[in-house]
Amino acid sequence: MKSLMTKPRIAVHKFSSCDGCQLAFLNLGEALLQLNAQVDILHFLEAGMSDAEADVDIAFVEGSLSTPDELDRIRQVRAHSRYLVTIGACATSGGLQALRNLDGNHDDWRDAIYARPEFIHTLKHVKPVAAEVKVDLELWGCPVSSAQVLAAVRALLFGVAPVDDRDRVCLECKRQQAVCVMVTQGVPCMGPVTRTGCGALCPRFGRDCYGCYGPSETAQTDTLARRFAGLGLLPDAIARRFLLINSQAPAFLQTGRVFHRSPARAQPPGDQDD
Amino acid sequence: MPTADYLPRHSLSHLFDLLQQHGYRLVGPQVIDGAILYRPLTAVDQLPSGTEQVQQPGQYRLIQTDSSRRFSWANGPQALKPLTFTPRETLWRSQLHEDGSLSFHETPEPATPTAVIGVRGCDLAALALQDQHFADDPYYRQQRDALLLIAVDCSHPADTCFCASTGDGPDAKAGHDLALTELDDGFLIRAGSERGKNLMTALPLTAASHASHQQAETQYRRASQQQRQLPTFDPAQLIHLGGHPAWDAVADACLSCGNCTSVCPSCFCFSESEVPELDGTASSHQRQWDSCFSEGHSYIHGHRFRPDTKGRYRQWLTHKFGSWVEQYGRSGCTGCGRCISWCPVGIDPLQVLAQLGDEPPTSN
Amino acid sequence: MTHPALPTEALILNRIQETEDIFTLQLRLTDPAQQWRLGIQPGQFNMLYRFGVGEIPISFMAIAQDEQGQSVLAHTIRALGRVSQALAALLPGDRIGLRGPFGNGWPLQQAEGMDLCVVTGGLGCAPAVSIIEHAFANRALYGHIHIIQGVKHSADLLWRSRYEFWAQQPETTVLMAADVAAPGWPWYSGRVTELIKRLPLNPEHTLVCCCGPEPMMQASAEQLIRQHVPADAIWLSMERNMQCASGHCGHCQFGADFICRDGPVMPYPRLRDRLGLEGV
Amino acid sequence: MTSRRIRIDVPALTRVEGEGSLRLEVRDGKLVELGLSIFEPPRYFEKFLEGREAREVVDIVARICGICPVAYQISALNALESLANESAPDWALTMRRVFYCGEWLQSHALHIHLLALPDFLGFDNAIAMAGQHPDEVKRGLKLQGLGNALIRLFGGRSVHPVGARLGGFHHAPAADDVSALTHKLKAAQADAADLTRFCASLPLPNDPQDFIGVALHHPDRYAMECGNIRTSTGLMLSAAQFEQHFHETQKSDSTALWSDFDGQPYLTGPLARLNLNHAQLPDFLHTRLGEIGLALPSSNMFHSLIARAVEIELALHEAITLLEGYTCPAAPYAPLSLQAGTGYGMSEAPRGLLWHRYEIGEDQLIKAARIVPPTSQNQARIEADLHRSLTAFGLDHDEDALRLRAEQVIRNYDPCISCATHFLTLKRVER
Ligand SMILES: Cc1cc2nc3c(=O)[nH]c(=O)nc-3n(C[C@H](O)[C@H](O)[C@H](O)COP(=O)(O)OP(=O)(O)OC[C@H]3O[C@@H](n4cnc5c(N)ncnc54)[C@H](O)[C@@H]3O)c2cc1C
Ligand code: SF4
Ligand code: SF4
Ligand code: SF4
Repeated sequence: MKSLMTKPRIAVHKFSSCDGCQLAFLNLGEALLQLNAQVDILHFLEAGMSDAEADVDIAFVEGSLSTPDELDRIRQVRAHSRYLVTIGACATSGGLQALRNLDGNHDDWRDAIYARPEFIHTLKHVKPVAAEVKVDLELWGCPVSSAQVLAAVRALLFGVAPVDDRDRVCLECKRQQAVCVMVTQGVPCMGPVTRTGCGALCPRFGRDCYGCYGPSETAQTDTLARRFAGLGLLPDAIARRFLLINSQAPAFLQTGRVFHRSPARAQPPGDQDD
Repeated sequence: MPTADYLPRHSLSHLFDLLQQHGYRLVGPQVIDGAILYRPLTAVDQLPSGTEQVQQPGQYRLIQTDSSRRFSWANGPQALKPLTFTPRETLWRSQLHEDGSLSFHETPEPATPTAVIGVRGCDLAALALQDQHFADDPYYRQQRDALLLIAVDCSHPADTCFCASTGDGPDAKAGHDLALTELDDGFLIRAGSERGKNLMTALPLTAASHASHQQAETQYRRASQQQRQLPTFDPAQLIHLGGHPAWDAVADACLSCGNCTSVCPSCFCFSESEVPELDGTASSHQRQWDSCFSEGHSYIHGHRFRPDTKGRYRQWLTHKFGSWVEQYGRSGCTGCGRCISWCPVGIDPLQVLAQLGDEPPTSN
Repeated sequence: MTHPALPTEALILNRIQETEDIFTLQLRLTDPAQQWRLGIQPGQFNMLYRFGVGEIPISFMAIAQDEQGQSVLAHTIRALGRVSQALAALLPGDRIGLRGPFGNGWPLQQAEGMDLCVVTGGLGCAPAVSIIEHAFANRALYGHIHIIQGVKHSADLLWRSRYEFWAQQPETTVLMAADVAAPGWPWYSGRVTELIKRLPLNPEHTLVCCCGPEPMMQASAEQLIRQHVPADAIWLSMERNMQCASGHCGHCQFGADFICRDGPVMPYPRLRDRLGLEGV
Repeated sequence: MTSRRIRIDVPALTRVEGEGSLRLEVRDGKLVELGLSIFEPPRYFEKFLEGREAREVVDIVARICGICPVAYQISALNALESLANESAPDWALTMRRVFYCGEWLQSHALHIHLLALPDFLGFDNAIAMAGQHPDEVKRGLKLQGLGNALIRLFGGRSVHPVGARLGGFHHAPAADDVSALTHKLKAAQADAADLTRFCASLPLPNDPQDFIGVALHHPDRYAMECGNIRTSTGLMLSAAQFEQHFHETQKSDSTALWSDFDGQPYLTGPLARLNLNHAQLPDFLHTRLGEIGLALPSSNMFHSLIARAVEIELALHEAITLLEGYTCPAAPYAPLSLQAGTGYGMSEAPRGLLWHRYEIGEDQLIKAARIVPPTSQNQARIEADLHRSLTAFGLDHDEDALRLRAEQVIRNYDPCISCATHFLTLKRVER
């Protein structure tokens, strides 16, 4: 994109989400004031700015599309923004709530929960933003970190596309000198197929990565699933690893589906004891 | 006059004190998060005690025994590499001034003199390889020149070790300042440099008994009997075996996760990146460990030379065991076995090498 | 002490748009103490740094003198990705960082007294143009000059006027090929190797400089050898990902060679049995 | 008074977490319509928890709310661990309180500075406010930052932290990190005291009203990470008894469920807590209450702001005290095994009572889950308050003044609408 000569105008929009990714801004501390010196924030409800219709240079979108109304709204956002950035798993891959897509359970779930389901207008399938409008940049993570968001803003201020780091968590895990939990504890870590961005938080905390940053480049998900089977995981448990926060990301969905709701006794393909 | 070459176990702390008196920061093995890690320490009792280990392809477990030995394990996930080739560091900073001019600044952080205790023979050999590779790299040199190395001969190699067959272990052969052989009740000690000799003179040493020397000898012989061995192959030919079915088999098993390259004490790849400040007036140019298993490694705009795991695994293996010989006069592997243990799926490159040597390649 | 790993500041004197996405930056180093960096040979390259964005390897194009007699360095760049596009956005008066020179250039010494054959494919032309310019600037040192340029599509041809100008020089042959040619393309349509066949080569006395995609370079080299050019008189300019340009980062390895340090210009025999291997 | 009609439509409330809107209509000096509606789309967490493993619950429920993930994690752990053979180690239980202090600190500081204060100082938002009140804003951001740092110490990151697990924590912080942070917490105590004084000095509306307060109570300490329910009507209830008295219904114009206590609206959150548990505050805070002249229990809803400031001081004090003399434990967790059955658990999220119930099957998977978050509990109270406050304020005020007052009233509850609707009862309500 061309260099942004004047102070760029930005908006932060929320769709179906937990608000956690917006906190990447609100948790900035004094850097929030610095950011404000670099950009004009026109719309950001939680921070108190309300002008959803304003034309902006960069729109950050949190949350997935889960109601008919949200489909309309995202088109509006697109129409008013030059550069649209999704922040977080919800906006980028549907997020946790997209688990309802798996078995087409939406209607049952709604009717079970609401006394008056007729007032509930939700879509059967949760969609990531890119399923509906063109997205210029995706920031993965549940939640995205302040560092990711600031790096994206900074790059756009320089008039260049932000770097899309698709390395896997394992690489960062070793850079951080964390001890591999899969090798020392035999726990099923998603690090080998998950992209970095978090700084390998989970392994540094002695636990398995659960894939909250979505698939890495060339994610060898089938190979990893076979490894999980070798560690003793039953098919459904393997499916649960892949079908969690980024269940709709194709690399995770594809492998997850192979094991999802398969009879517990069915043996997964591949080696059992390596 | 018999040489004074024996340090009783309880006098190990004298060595620690001596090093600290000489202004060294101490770094040594410690049990952390279920593995042996080299971390700063100040006292002997922070060292492992009676810790042994089981290493298998894709598996690493510590075992606690009653022994009072401090070095009865083979190795941990990292050798000396992080101490000299920092996983992530800033190379230089640039500043954009009001008038539009740019200036560049080094970010020198003077290295603290550091004594590393418990270094293995295989790791010294790997360090020598990195010394060659990074000979004219100022960032590496600065850290490297600050090291004092105190090796300990390996008495308990793991099942994944094959240093005897590469000729780099189990004892410390070269590159150390001091080397210890741990025995039941103390250490045989020898110097590998002038600095080491000088330190030795300040230690409360006695002459080791004949029995001690015999114990060391037996121990050495036992440690040298390793199950795993580097198979024979022609390094110059590896790169030409592209059509061999072994690559497909290993590509199917491999995660492309890069752990083998990260734990390898000789792997040196890094990528560079730019980290600008939010206000856009200053920026840091950094480098961080990279791996030939990553997509970016073989990327040029619009093309990747190694788009898949097969190509990446081949790059790794043919470089480490093949082209390395041409580059640095020997193979890049010093037999530490880390890539076998720390591979999450337990791939053993020696097996792949053996397959490549065994079966005739199909044509490429 | 500042070491060579640290960039130095360069001022953009001029920016020339060559084609839609190719531009040339003319640069002057602002620090007189850094002038040693201008001892650069055709075929070598610099790392150009855009503040806050990153560095990329760019071949050296030419050095000229401005009116004040100061050295002006030219780099021709195609805007493709992050850094090259960011460089494309710069204007005269802007500053960039520069590290270099790196690598080995064309074997100028060995070429003296010989015919020169410059074979380029696609966008491989920038490093090759530098040697052609050099040869014309030192015309007496070389015999016949053969220039062969192949492009994918006739519209990709860069510096058409320059080629036309060279074609009119004495002792010079210019042949062009486009895989796909638009109507009105006065030259050949087809492969570069076909053009090589037509060259009136004096094989014993020719030095070949070849630059372009690897399959094209390989095919050209084999064709030249068939026409009795000695393999060690054929030089290729190689390309791989580069981060440090000083032979440390490992990205540019091609078999045992680090392209940034042992190349980018290398003799064909050194490369012969590795070119064309998948994934190398 | 002239006959006039005002319609106020705030289609998207700002400075609240999540999405809600307000409609009110005044005709001839009477409030003829008032609707606080919530259009946060349901995400059906309770349903997709079914079939997941018990150990996954902490990572899932954190994502219900980015502002108070710790509360979700701890309430869930309390519920699940009630089915365990043994309890988590003392070290872990203590550190959970510290972890929780981090969340109170960050959430309260965020609410006071970024959401509430602009109302009282006359700004649209905190960034605009920072121009004229830079010190107050920076002080707030610093306290918020410390809260986040405390969460990071135990969880790696402040949003959806990864450290909590069944039986304790995955990882114990290093003693050096603990002492470094404790140092900073101590240094911030004076700031926190100033903040309380500052909040007390604001011209808060004085608007006493009757309400039922509900909060957890713990015999030994100001309840936060665990306790039993205490109501201002004098009831004491365990988590398992919650559903006997608290019921949820669905409002027709809203995706949110409203909760009542035996048919009555009630208040949960900082003011309810302070009213019910102030006797357990440390001495220095009693002194502070005297200094600022806050008499408890208070029936002025706007004192919620001061209650948050007081709880910031409390959280700092608690964290510092509990981290004093910290040493790394031998193991940061006990490997617990859970029995099949139904577990109940609660804790005091920054916004109030957060109640969870899980049914675990023989296969160790979740069979059913129910979660009742604070905002749905405060919903009825907010509407009742709006009615009262606006009438008391004077419906003849102009539109802007009415809207501001209405928004102040709503923000005062710090409604976290994102979670308000994530939690839905499984029971069908009578039509
Ligand atoms: C020795 C050498 C000489 C070159 N000379 C020229 C020249 O004179 N003119 C010209 O236009 N181009 C030249 N190139 C190619 C040029 O370096 C790439 O086009 C450029 O790096 C693309 O960077 P980018 O950031 O714009 O692209 P992106 O696609 O965004 O690339 C991202 C990063 O990958 C790396 N990278 C991508 N492509 C290449 C590549 N081809 N070579 C090395 N690293 C790469 C860089 O670090 C780059 O910043 C040369 C390359 C080499 C190796
Ligand atoms: S991606 Fe995760 S953190 Fe972000 S809004 Fe969605 S649930 Fe919250
Ligand atoms: S702990 Fe996980 S992320 Fe780290 S190296 Fe092991 S498998 Fe990879
Ligand atoms: S390690 Fe994995 S689950 Fe943990 S924070 Fe990082 S990406 Fe998310």
